[in-house]
Amino acid sequence: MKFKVLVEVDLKAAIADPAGATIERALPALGFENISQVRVGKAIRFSLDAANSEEARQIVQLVCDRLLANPVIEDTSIVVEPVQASD
Amino acid sequence: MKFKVLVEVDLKAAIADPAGATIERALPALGFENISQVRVGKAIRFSLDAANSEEARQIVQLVCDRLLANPVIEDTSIVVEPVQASD
Amino acid sequence: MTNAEPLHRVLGLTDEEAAKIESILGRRPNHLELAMYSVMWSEHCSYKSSKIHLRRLPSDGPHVLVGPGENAGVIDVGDGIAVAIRIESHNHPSAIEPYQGAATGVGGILRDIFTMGARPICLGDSLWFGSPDSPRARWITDGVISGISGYGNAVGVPTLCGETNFDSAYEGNPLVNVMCIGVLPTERLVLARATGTGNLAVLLGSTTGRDGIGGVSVLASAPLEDDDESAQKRPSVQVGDPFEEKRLIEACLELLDAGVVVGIQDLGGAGLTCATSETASRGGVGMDVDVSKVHLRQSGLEPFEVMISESQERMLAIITPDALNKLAEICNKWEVSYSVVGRVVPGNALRVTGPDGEVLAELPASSLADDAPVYNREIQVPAWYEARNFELGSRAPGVGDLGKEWLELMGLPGTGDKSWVYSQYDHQLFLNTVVGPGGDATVLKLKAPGLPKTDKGLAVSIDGNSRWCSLNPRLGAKLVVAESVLNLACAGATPKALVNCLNFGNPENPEVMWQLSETVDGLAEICNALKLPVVGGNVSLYNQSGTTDIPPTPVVATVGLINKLTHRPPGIGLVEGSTLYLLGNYDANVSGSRWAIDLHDYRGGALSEISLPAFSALAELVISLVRQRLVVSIHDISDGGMVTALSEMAIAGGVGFSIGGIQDSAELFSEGPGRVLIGILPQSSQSVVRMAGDLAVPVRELGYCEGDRLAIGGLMNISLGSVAEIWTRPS
Amino acid sequence: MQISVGVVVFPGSNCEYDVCEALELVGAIPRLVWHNESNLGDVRGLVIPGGFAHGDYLRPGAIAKFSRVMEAVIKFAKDGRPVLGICNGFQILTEAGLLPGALQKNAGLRFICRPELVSISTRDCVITSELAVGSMLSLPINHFEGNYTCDKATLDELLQDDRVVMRYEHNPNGSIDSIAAIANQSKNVVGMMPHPERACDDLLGSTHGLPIFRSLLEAAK
Ligand SMILES: Nc1ncnc2c1ncn2[C@@H]1O[C@H](COP(=O)(O)OP(=O)(O)O)[C@@H](O)[C@H]1O
Ligand SMILES: [Mg+2]
Repeated sequence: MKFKVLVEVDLKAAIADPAGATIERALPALGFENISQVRVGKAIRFSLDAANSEEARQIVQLVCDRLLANPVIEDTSIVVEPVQASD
Repeated sequence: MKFKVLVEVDLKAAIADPAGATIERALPALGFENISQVRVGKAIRFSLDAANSEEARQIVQLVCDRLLANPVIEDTSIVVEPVQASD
Repeated sequence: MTNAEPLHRVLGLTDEEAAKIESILGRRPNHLELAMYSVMWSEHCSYKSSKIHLRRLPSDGPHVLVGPGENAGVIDVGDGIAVAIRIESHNHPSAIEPYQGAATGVGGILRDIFTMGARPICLGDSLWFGSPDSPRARWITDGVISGISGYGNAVGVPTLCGETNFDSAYEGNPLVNVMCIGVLPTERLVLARATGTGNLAVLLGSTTGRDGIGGVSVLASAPLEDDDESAQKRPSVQVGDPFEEKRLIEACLELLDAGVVVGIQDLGGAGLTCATSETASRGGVGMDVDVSKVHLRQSGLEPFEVMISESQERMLAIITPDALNKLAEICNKWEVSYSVVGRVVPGNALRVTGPDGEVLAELPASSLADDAPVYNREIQVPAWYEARNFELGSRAPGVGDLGKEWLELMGLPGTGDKSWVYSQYDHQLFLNTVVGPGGDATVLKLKAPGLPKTDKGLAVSIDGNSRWCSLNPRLGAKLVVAESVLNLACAGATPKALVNCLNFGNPENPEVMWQLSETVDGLAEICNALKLPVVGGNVSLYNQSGTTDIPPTPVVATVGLINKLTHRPPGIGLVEGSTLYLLGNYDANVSGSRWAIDLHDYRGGALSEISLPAFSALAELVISLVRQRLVVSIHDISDGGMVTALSEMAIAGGVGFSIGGIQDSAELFSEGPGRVLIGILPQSSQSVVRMAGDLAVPVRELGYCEGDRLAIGGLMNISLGSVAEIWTRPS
Repeated sequence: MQISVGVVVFPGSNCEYDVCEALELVGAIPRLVWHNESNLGDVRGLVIPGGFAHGDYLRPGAIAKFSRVMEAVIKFAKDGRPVLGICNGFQILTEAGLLPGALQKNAGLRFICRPELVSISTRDCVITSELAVGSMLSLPINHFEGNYTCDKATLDELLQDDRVVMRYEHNPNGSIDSIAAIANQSKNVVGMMPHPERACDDLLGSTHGLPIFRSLLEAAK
């Protein structure tokens, strides 16, 4: 079975995010006053072949732990969706 | 009203994604054979104050166009959610 | 796009050009063939508007190994070492996607260098942005600088020199010129030629995708337009991959060292069409190219897309069939993909075939590469120039409160400290950087893995000045070269070669063609006088915002040789206890100066003429003084005049001065050519004065370097701290 | 006796020849070790040089840590042999778990290349035995991701065990406690963001990096 995967990698809440802070600083000059708590993470998308949803999730979790995120500073969230035959 | 916003910024499909391609090349050596079409984008999250959902979406679209993405090479997708009082 | 528009016009070809193609082929071209002509005959690739002018530039010299026309110029510097140099613009891509536009500019210039067999050791950049007050210009500025930083640092080539300019004239159309220098053992020199019937054409590097289709014909050879329709037509800018390029550099140099390659050429503008037709045409052979063999990023590309795609980080190597195994081994080691896409055949035809061997296009290779039309476009001298005012003294503004104007000038973004730019660039990699950015010329050791050992060193400088060139393109160009050469001299280096990038507006405007023609004549005049060969260049036209052409902006990069680089050159910093002298003539002409234009909006007057014999004598004197270690500090006077030079010297040395001997305030702001400030210790003064006398160079004692104030007779007395503070303040 | 010191090269490394040059200056025999070698041969010390291994894509060091050579490097480190990671090498050592913490983007979100003053915080590690505690060196930095980050417990442990090796005088990148270099528990593995190899030649302006390589060579003996 084919799956579409989205892994979002974000800095842990306790870690300062210079990229988010930079965007936040730039916003008022562009006329946006009401935006706060900007955080910049990564959105990693890929296709995966696996026997079933369960296996797919396990594989993705493993890829996250081993490669996609650094657990010292980052958290991940995972979305795994089967690809419809018609896709 | 308060809104939680997620903007995903991805390189357009026709554009090369060196980070995605490099990760994809590295995966087999880590024992992951069944992963393909890796693309790395940005996931930008922030809070926003706006009168209503409609206005919120408009503001976010403007922020995307003016600051977060360059339509010459990037596509954006937007999720805007009202924050429940209990949040 | 309207349906009625014929295809050739959509592709950017004129009706006459389409007719010429038909007569070359003796039939109507098909879509693929037309697409191939359209990219190769674009302004960017064919130089059709500038060719007849560029021929006037001197390009010969006993040490010139490769002149203009190849991917890079190459000179012999002795000891078995050759130096390759090249400059190129990436203006329009940087206007619409600053980071990637600049990054891919760096990628492209590097390929031009290592395709010659040279290892790139030095990058440089000449940047022209709109005013820092404009948000759009800021966005471009930040993007371009981080793009150069992001690509250059990651690919592992230091960025060692450059210039950063701000002027609202570049608001919508910034200039991003990048320069690269490479070094090679002389015997490794290779040319981009295909020879040997039966040899293979191998495409190395990145996959080919749909990005940058027609970049040279639509993006680089037409004005940028801001309406929505053209935004849709705009081809996407490419994304650069410095990691791919790094592996490509190592793989290609190893292929060359292994003697595997007969000829090699990078894929830049016009992609595979350019690389195949140019290598075949130069080698006087034909080539069969099978588009179905090209390794693709996505499926379903049309043959014309494959042939003109400008996907980055690709090279075309011509090898003998028995070398394929060795090539595979080296490519595998560096994880570089490759595919055999073509073969060298007898004749002169470039033939493109599909998966079943069907012929998709067949045309004379040389007609793509060499038969593009050459235009002698109309030239018109502007009326204001005919009426220009040589007697400016009466009209130029007077200097008011000197201290106040001094500080104002030093606070302009163009004058200010540029370390915020170059500290974002790796400028120490390879342990060659004796003098990095921040002084006059960059000075580096001539050293790289595999290069014969030598004591020699290189000096490099990049310079442009649109204020001078607007006032008088011919004289402005001469002054720009003079400044560049004087920068080298301040490092004790003899100039050896020059490359230029001619950034101009719309060539269909006769006054722009006048600027271009005058510029070329100015460059030719001074290069002939200095026996300085122009070994390469690049022309970027259609630089305009709306209908306004940018000011004429020729940019030159010069490279000089230091025969024995065993000591650090003196540098610009003042030394406590030394005496300041001025070398060169009195000149109080403020026309075209930063002070006149940026502070007083006075754009009239005429530049001071430069006497080439006197200039040569000055340069010779400066080189001798530095080589004989008679000066402890040295700085030429150019952009921003003596005010800027003196301030930079004081700040760099952390020492003030107390001087006299200045004839009037205007002399301080003048950017008149051929003046150099030197600091000398008492024991050297006699020799210096004598040597200056021998070469008939005027020399004037100004005063002492001491304390923490900048004091000029009764004219001014300000604190060094206040100047340093305003100069380093971020703009 | 001539000591050979390995310099590990990943695709995308770029300071390997510079480090070799510095090692030669102090009398070591440098040997380049390719990322997919599994045998370190007779090397007595290791340097993981700076650069952009695997383009720094995803995160610096994220992909490099899986190279075949890293198993050998980890074993070499566990055996107590001296290992120095410089810049990208430091990032790789943290990703590989040989050093704690992580290197995040600079607080100013800009690449920084310039000399910085650093003070030596300990002599008890393989790169500072020839230096005095409190001595100041001017060493070039050259990084985008040099902002050392770790949790409170890790920092306490580093301080407790005297494992902070160098601190910046003027914190350029937001590093916690101005940390520029740290050591592992056994003090044989050190990661540092500054580039000592860039400060080994008077002609280039400084020789402050030499004692670091001398100390490393001493430890390799
Ligand atoms: N964009 C840049 N990239 C690299 N170095 C730069 C850049 N801009 C300025 N510099 C450096 O700053 C110094 C001052 O620049 P500039 O005033 O143009 O020098 P000069 O007038 O002597 O040619 C030079 O050493 C130059 O190399
Ligand atoms: Mg100068």
